[in-house]
Amino acid sequence: MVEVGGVELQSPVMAASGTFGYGTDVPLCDRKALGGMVSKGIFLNARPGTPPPRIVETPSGMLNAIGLQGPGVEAVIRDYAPLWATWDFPVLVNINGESVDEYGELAARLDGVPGVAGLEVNISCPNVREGGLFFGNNPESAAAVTTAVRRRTSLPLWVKLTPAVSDISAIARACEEAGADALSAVNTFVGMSFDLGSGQPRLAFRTGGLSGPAIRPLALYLAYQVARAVSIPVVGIGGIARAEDAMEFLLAGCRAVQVGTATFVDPNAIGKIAAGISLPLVGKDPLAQSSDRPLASR
Amino acid sequence: MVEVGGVELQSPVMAASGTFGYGTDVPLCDRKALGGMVSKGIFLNARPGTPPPRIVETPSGMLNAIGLQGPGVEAVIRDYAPLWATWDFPVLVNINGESVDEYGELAARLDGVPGVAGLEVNISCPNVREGGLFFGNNPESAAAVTTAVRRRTSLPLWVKLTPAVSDISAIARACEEAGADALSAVNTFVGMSFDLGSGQPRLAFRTGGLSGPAIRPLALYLAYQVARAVSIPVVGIGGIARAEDAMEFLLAGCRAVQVGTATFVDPNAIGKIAAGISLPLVGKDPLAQSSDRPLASR
Amino acid sequence: MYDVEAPLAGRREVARGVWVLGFEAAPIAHSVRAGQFVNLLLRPGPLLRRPFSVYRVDHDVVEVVLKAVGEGTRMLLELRPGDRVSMLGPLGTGFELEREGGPVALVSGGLGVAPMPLAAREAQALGLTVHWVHGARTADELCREWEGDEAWWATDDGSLGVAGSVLQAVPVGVGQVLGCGPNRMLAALAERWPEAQVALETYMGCGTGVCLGCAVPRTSGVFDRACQEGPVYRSGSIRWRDLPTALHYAVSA
Amino acid sequence: MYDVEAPLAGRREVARGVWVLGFEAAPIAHSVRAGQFVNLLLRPGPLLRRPFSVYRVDHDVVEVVLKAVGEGTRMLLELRPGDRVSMLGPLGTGFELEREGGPVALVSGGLGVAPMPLAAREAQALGLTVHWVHGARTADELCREWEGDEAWWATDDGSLGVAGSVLQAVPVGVGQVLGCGPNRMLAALAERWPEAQVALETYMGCGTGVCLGCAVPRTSGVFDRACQEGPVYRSGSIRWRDLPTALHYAVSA
Ligand SMILES: Cc1cc2nc3c(=O)[nH]c(=O)nc-3n(C[C@H](O)[C@H](O)[C@H](O)COP(=O)(O)OP(=O)(O)OC[C@H]3O[C@@H](n4cnc5c(N)ncnc54)[C@H](O)[C@@H]3O)c2cc1C
Ligand SMILES: Cc1cc2nc3c(=O)[nH]c(=O)nc-3n(C[C@H](O)[C@H](O)[C@H](O)COP(=O)(O)OP(=O)(O)OC[C@H]3O[C@@H](n4cnc5c(N)ncnc54)[C@H](O)[C@@H]3O)c2cc1C
Ligand SMILES: Cc1cc2nc3c(=O)[nH]c(=O)nc-3n(C[C@H](O)[C@H](O)[C@H](O)COP(=O)(O)O)c2cc1C
Ligand SMILES: Cc1cc2nc3c(=O)[nH]c(=O)nc-3n(C[C@H](O)[C@H](O)[C@H](O)COP(=O)(O)O)c2cc1C
Ligand code: FES
Ligand code: FES
Repeated sequence: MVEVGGVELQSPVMAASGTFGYGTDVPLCDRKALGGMVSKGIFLNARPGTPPPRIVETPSGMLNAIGLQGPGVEAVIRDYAPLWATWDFPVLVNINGESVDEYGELAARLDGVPGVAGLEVNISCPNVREGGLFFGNNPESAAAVTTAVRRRTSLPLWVKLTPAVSDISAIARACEEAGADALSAVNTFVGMSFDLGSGQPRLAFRTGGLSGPAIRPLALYLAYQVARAVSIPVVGIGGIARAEDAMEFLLAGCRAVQVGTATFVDPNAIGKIAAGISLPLVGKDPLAQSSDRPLASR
Repeated sequence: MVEVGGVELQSPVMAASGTFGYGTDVPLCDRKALGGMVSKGIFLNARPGTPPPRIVETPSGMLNAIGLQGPGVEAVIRDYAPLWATWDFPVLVNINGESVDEYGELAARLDGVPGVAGLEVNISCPNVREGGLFFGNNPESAAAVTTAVRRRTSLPLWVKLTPAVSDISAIARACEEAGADALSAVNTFVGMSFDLGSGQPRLAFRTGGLSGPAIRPLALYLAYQVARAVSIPVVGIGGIARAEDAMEFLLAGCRAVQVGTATFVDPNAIGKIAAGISLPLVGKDPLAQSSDRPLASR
Repeated sequence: MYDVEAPLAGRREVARGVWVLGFEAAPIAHSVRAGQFVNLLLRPGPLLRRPFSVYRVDHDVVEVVLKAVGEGTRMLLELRPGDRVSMLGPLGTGFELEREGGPVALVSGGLGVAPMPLAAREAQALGLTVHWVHGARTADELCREWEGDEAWWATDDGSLGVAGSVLQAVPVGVGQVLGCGPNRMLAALAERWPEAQVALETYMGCGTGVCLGCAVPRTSGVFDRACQEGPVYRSGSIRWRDLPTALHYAVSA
Repeated sequence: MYDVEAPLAGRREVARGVWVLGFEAAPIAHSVRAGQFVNLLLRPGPLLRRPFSVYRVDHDVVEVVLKAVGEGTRMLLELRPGDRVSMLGPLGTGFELEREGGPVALVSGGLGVAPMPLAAREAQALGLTVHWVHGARTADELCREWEGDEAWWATDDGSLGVAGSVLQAVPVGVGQVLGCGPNRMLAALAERWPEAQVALETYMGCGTGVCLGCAVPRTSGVFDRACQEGPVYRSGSIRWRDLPTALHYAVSA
């Protein structure tokens, strides 16, 4: 058992949002090894999602632009939460808003719902009022969302950070101060790809989020920075496909990890990763040993 | 011939800084196809570089932490520039500083040196005065460096942008306003990797820059944003390994491209890429056709 | 759903450049239905799995039919007997045939032939008459193998059978139409037979229903999952205009 | 420097799990010198090339010796005759033997045996006496092939030859020492023979001198390129403390 920001996980390896549906469609995954799961991201209301193509494969990665397709919070409370309440592993709901108020409203609706073990606040959503930049792109809007959610719920509150920012530590600290119980690091990196035949972007939505092993070294560095910046637990995410990869995130200071794209490749990736983690390693603290040199130079 | 910010290239495919040395060590590269090259990054003074290990392979990519090893500007002027003056393709010098003044000083020394076709200003250098964040991380310091260089040279001035920032368009515009003739987009993304045996980072420097096909979709999106934000030419960089990849950057609005890591894999990668680009494509403007939807959603 | 380490058992060419590969995968062979697919993983190879309809089943062997269009298919065609792939399946929802539905036309264009042999057997098992209707650009691109009671052919250049669209080759008097092929062909089929069942192709992330990458736009306004509710749909229930007409791209190293 | 599409010509096992692979690559075979290396690219395979010392040359065939330690070496050992790799070479600066330098000791530990057969032949071509000194953990990990005038063996467990370090097996009276093996062994060798020539391993990005990834710390204070000025150095000119003692990691898909 691993405790992360008020949630008791069965193992340190969880299923990442958007890669495990609502937990009902992954028959081959060893559910005993599953630390817990985060639901597909939901909004207040149902959303149809973006038109196809939604997926582009890239070297050791994939771009996706799903558009947060989903049934809306009431349907989730009605159709899935009762199931979750009967499962052994905890389910967090990944919440998304177009405004700060919408995040707060979602938190209020989910508060106290049996089966909902916690909230993971996805701040990689375009802030419609601020010209479409993500809420997670600066400390102020990240903190505003966190505060709005914190005010309306007593559920464990995790904030999932946006990767492509100039200084993730500042954003992490802002979320911690605004009341987050844990931080998930990180979401997908925005990327794109052009079709040479049409001269147009391959994704109907033009851009998409890059996930998979390609981003692992980048996600690891971000998770490492976040773990150094805050004292709440950090959940590492990005390109984890093997136990060794998960252990790198634990060495970087993470308390647990989430696995996304690897589940598409191997429906029992999480089971294998959880089984392969050798626990003695988890205790090591590399940060204590290494000196504080400046962090980049090429 | 392709003109980019005052530099006449032999083809739209150049060699990227740090991946072609000073142009003297790449016997198998077809130099007729080479649009031009950018030298390894130099500082005012000689630098020994970082200790090994300096390289870590990652899925479809590699991390490097070379530490800008090099002989310093005077040795470059003495030992390489006279050679460059005899070559058919233009050579830009990649300049780096620990302070704004150092950038300016380097520009002054290289101004008017025969064989130096232009400067590429690398702003992915830690700004020692501002706590080690890159100069390229915010519009103000990026503009300050560009201005300092512009004041001290009449050479073509390209600025090479840092990728991991919240809003690359703002930084690109700041460099354009400060007098850049072209923008190179982008440099490597900072990443890291842990060795499970020792529990320590694999690179002696702890972090390194991620390059190679893994970053292509991310670099392409950044180059695309930059091309939309400015009216000076943009040179696309990041994970280009085949002619098709280069064409994606041209479709994204770039005037030319640079090839880095692919040269490590195939010393004549640039020759093959330049030969494979089919020019009719270059004219297409995808931006003119596509509507302006918000740029990300997952 | 099974995940089987499946060795290549054999292969044969059935049209120019088009090969049938047979993999030993008993649990899948014994449970797959016509129109369902398997998702193949190559190591070393590209990151994601590659989906293929099940073509035929022979005892413990699952057959798929393909030609080289990119990295993954090229690597599959380079496998040697005994080489293993990871085969996940059976996936998706297949065709539904009605005993009382009348004679069946299996209408396929090019590689759209893939789900048809299994469909022919299921139809015949129900006692239905099966018209095999298959088209391609030229005679040598037609799949040489067919099943059912009667075969009808079409080629773009008229080198065999009807000259023109495969739709023109469909005989009169059929009660149930099953289609598979390029989206453009299926859209045309939908105009004529809105009740036809068609097997679609979309880009897929997982093939198991969790990524929502395989969105199929339905006339009801929703996006369905081709890998779960599909890949077989009533042709009239699809918003054809919102489906990409050509699926193609390639990943480099 | 040549870039050759080199087909696998043959292979043999020379110690437990250690294989010699021969690739046809005439221009490299005819120009390589002892201590130089080739850089191999697999497609499909990991992004970067993999460096290997040239073990022997047989007419047009270039031989390398290796065991599986990660993805790249595993894939190399799975190649079948006729399969091609891209071989770039010869690379780096090899050993320099002096006609007047006296008898030669070729001192190798484990896979450090790699550059020694070529070195033995070059030494013998100069008329020099060659002592082959080779050590490994156990007898079955010793490379069974050797060249030169006399062979000396060492094993950690004493199962063959001297029990202990290979350095203890070096006979007296040698004039020139060439070494290759783990960095720890080479550092010890440097203490005893600062004039010895040693072939180093470092992680490499390009193998051709342009990336500066293969830094070797010299006592002069600079970092040299193992792929250009090296991989062979005078042992006394290396700052051994600044070299990583163990090189190992693995890339996943
Ligand atoms: C349900 C289903 C059944 C299929 N059945 C067959 C079949 O029986 N025979 C057959 O030859 N092909 C079939 N396809 C298409 C087949 O999956 C693609 O041709 C194959 O994935 C191409 O892989 P590649 O690596 O060679 O091409 P690449 O172009 O290198 O692939 C790059 C990416 O695009 C995807 N992709 C490329 N083309 C297609 C396509 N047409 N449809 C879906 N994804 C694509 C790949 O899966 C991969 O993610 C089917 C697809 C689906 C969804
Ligand atoms: C000049 C030179 C000559 C060499 N000669 C031989 C030889 O003759 N026989 C032999 O078996 N090995 C030799 N090596 C080591 C060999 O290159 C590595 O064992 C091999 O690259 C490992 O690849 P992998 O994919 O199996 O391992 P992985 O661990 O998966 O490789 C990951 C990365 O680490 C690098 N790497 C891993 N181990 C080493 C290592 N020990 N040295 C350098 N890079 C490493 C790889 O090149 C790759 O970039 C030599 C290395 C150098 C630099
Ligand atoms: C298809 C897909 C859908 C996703 N949907 C969501 C989502 O709804 N909310 C969210 O916070 N993250 C979402 N993510 C991001 C993942 O949870 C995870 O952060 C990311 O994929 C990186 O991990 P990976 O490399 O292991 O996949 C999605 C990722 C993918 C690939
Ligand atoms: C080993 C190495 C050294 C580099 N050195 C420099 C440098 O000195 N200055 C610079 O601006 N960029 C440097 N770069 C970045 C490249 O010029 C390029 O921006 C980056 O590698 C992305 O392109 P690629 O994916 O084609 O390699 C270096 C990259 C590598 C791999
Ligand atoms: S392919 Fe992932 S849901 Fe259908
Ligand atoms: S490996 Fe690139 S310089 Fe030596």
